[in-house]
Amino acid sequence: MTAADATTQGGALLVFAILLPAAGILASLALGGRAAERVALGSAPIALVIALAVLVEVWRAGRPVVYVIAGLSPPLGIALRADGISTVFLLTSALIVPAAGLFARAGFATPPGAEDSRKAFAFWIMLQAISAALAIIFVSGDLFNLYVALELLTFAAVPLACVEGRAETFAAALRYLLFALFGSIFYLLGAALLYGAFGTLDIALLAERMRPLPAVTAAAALMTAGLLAKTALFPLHLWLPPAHANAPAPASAVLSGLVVKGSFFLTVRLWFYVLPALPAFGFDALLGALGSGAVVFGSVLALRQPRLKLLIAYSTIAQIGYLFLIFPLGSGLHAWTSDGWNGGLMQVLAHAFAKAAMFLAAGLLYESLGHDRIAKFSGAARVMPLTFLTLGLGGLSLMGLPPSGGFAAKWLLLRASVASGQWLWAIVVLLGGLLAAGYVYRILAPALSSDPVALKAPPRRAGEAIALTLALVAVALGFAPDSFFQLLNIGRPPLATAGLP
Amino acid sequence: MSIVLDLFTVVAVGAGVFFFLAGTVALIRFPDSLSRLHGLTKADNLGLGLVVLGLIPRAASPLPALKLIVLWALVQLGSATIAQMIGGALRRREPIE
Amino acid sequence: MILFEALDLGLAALVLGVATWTIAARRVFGAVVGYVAYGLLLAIVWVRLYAPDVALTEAAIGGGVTGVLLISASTRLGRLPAVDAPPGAALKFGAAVISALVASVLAAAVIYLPDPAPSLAPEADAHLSATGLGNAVTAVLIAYRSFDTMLEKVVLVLAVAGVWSVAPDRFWGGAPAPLGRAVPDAALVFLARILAPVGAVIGVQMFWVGADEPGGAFQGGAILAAMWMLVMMARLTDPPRISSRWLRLGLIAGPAVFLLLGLAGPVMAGSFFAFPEGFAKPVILFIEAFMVLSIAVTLPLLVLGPPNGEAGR
Amino acid sequence: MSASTIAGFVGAGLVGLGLYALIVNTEPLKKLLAFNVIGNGVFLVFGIVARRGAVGAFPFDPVPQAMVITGIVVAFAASAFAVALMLRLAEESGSVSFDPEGGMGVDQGDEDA
Repeated sequence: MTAADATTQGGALLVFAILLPAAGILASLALGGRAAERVALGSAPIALVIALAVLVEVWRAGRPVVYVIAGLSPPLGIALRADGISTVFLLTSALIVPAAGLFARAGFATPPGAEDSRKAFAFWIMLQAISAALAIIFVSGDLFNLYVALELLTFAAVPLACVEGRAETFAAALRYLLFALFGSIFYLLGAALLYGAFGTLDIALLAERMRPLPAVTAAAALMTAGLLAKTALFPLHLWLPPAHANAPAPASAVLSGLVVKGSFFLTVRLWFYVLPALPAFGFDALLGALGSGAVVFGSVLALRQPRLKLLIAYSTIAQIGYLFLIFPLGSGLHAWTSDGWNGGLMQVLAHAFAKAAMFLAAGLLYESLGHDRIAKFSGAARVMPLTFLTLGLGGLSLMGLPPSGGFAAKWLLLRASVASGQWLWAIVVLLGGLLAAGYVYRILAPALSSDPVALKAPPRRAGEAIALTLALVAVALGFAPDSFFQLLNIGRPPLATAGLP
Repeated sequence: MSIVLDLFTVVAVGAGVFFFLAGTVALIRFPDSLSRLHGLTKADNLGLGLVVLGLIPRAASPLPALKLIVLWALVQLGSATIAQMIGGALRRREPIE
Repeated sequence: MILFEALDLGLAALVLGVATWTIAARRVFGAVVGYVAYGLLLAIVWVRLYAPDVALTEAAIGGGVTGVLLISASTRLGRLPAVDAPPGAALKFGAAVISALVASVLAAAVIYLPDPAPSLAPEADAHLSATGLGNAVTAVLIAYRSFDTMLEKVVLVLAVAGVWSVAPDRFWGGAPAPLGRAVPDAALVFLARILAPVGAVIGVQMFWVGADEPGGAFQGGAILAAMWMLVMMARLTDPPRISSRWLRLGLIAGPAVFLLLGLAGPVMAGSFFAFPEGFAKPVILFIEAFMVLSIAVTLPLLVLGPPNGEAGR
Repeated sequence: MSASTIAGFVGAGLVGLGLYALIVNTEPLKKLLAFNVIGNGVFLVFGIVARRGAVGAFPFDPVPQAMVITGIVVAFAASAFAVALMLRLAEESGSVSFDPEGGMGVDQGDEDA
């Protein structure tokens, strides 16, 4: 692992991936809302190019790209490392953030004549901050540096949840903030114990030095609890529905599609990269069980929501549940392990695109109908066919029907659970798909009727195109070639064994 | 010489601590806010002065000694102001901000 | 030694006692006042842990500035009715069990940390000469883990943007509400006139000596921030409008200079965020000077809150 | 018992106390105080780790201490943002509740949460 301590070719790209949005935040703050929009949208293509370049570099080298900051190797210094999952997630963020940004231009433009307005200032700065925080989360190799990134993510996500400035959004944001702060402080507590045990917070060094100690078990439990609260895994999900459902559509798309994945990504880093040598005492099964609970609970509540945005938010809780099946199904040294690993990660990607698309579609519906009450959607599909096509395609992925990324993910998870004889998870995957079919049907069925509809405003064509594109990406993920899965496995620790006895 | 200085420090700091203790007793035992304030500020100011006086001979060079004196002056300034403000607030019978 | 042990035990009991009192206090205002006292006690614990830099930070930010923030919040929130139902006995019992469990697991984990403990102290010291600094904590903050510190400064200015973002739309660009009452106490005005210049000197001095002794950009900046808040409380000056270009430049100066010099690292020293050999200390002090400025601007802005239209009334 | 062992108990105790208060209190400002108490406990654990890292002539390991300084500043920023949210919520609704569905008088739909 000491070879991982040297800067590799293309390592500087990782620094740029972080500093570009960070510099954007500072410039936007100095210049105000109108400039912030230009900076955010103008830097997005550059971020995309950087993400693609990192991906190419990792693919070509076949191993992680590393940058040692200030030339000072860990443990004293900080190293950035991008492996297969880093690159794929970086690219996902570089696609979804600008999509949400382009969609938001209509609602978050600075009024003519003004240089600055509150909503523009807040939205465009926070959007860039989410890019910055996620970039650090995906490529940093140091647990304390990742703590700073988690806080950056919190301070960006919570203001986005209440950018509309209504009382109920403040209440939702306050609850979100307290859960998020609880999450970060417990994560930090675990990091303190790990430093006390091993004298470093570098992920690669920790993995090398890892041995079972009381402090390590405590740290694992505390950090996991904190990260679960931030990921809104059942039963720590209470904050998510009001925060995601009351935010403006492009903010919801980013919050639901990307932000909760940031803390999930760290949970994966923790268990598969830092702690693989730790006997897990059934931790993986516990996480799988909580995930299963989330699938059932979230889906059932989604079935009962009267409002579309709330339904989508509860569906997020359910779909997050699937992610945690990666812990029982993606760990160990079995023939089925890589199916579980690939399935769990594919679920992250498919859900990110599908959910972002659906929240944007819900926003379009709200703009055109003036409400998002499902019961009053009758006939809307005839006047807004593209929007409902988006909801349908996104729903396809949530249900796990072919062809879609969701299908690929759930198929792989199913295969892993059958091959490993862990039937319970298979039942959960199937049941979740069935329930998802139920709530997607609830959205689409009334809309397909031929009742007359009065639109307040015709749907924005550009907005529809953006949402539909995201949904199509979610579908296209179902056709991911083998090389895509090879990429996901570059740099994956040889002993990715959260449950090894 | 050093024994005399040591003795001076012990006596002065000991007396200072005693006055701090007295001030705290005043804070707890006196019946109303104004007399509590009175007891606390009087005793603590004297206590701090004695502690600083006792510590000055321990300073290795003039600069730390000077810092001790500046510290004492700053605390005097702060506590005098705050006592004044608390007293004013009590007279107006307002909650203290 | 026994004396020190007794003192440590007494201090520990006092800290836990005041913390319990703070948490159990019925009135929010009382709880907040308890919290400020508790912050000062914690600073003493930090001194006992041989962490003077942390003690200064805890006293200035953890106790002082947080105290101003919470006290002014409690006077503005205190009169509102609480609407959420108090927790039932079952919830309280469950919470007590979970908290006790977490505390005991944590205590056990700390006690059974490996002996001898791992340490980066020798390594930090070995690299100290390259930075030209004498204070290893400052070296960690500004040199070894400069990337963390730069990002943390971005977090701070983002928090300011977050605070501003909750402002009512109609007040955007205006000034936050003044600190303190409309007609300040004459004694406070006197204090502000005398103390502010002295405090400003102390703040700058604390940053300057921070290169070699306890102190540094955070602590010095916090003292300057406190002086600005004192002057505002005495109404010698009012909070600035948030649209002010100068204010915004002051806000981002620290992280921006840090980021730019970090980017210049490959040219200066062959790697991002590296400092040129033999010339490290002036570069570090240059960055720190802007950080002091930004911290002195950021902390009061966080306390002041969003613009709310009260200014100038 | 050494100072760092005693501080270990204090740190663990503060985390426990704060966690209890965070769950049980309904007043937002008290929840925020509780969060700060947990934070102090966490920072103390870092402080103990730093003190245990004393080697030879070095009385402490500077790395965890630097992390605490970063942590204190971030915790303050979090508190400030939380206070701003509470004050605005109080202005908009006349009360401060964590329950986004209750007590607001705003039609939210009849969702379960």
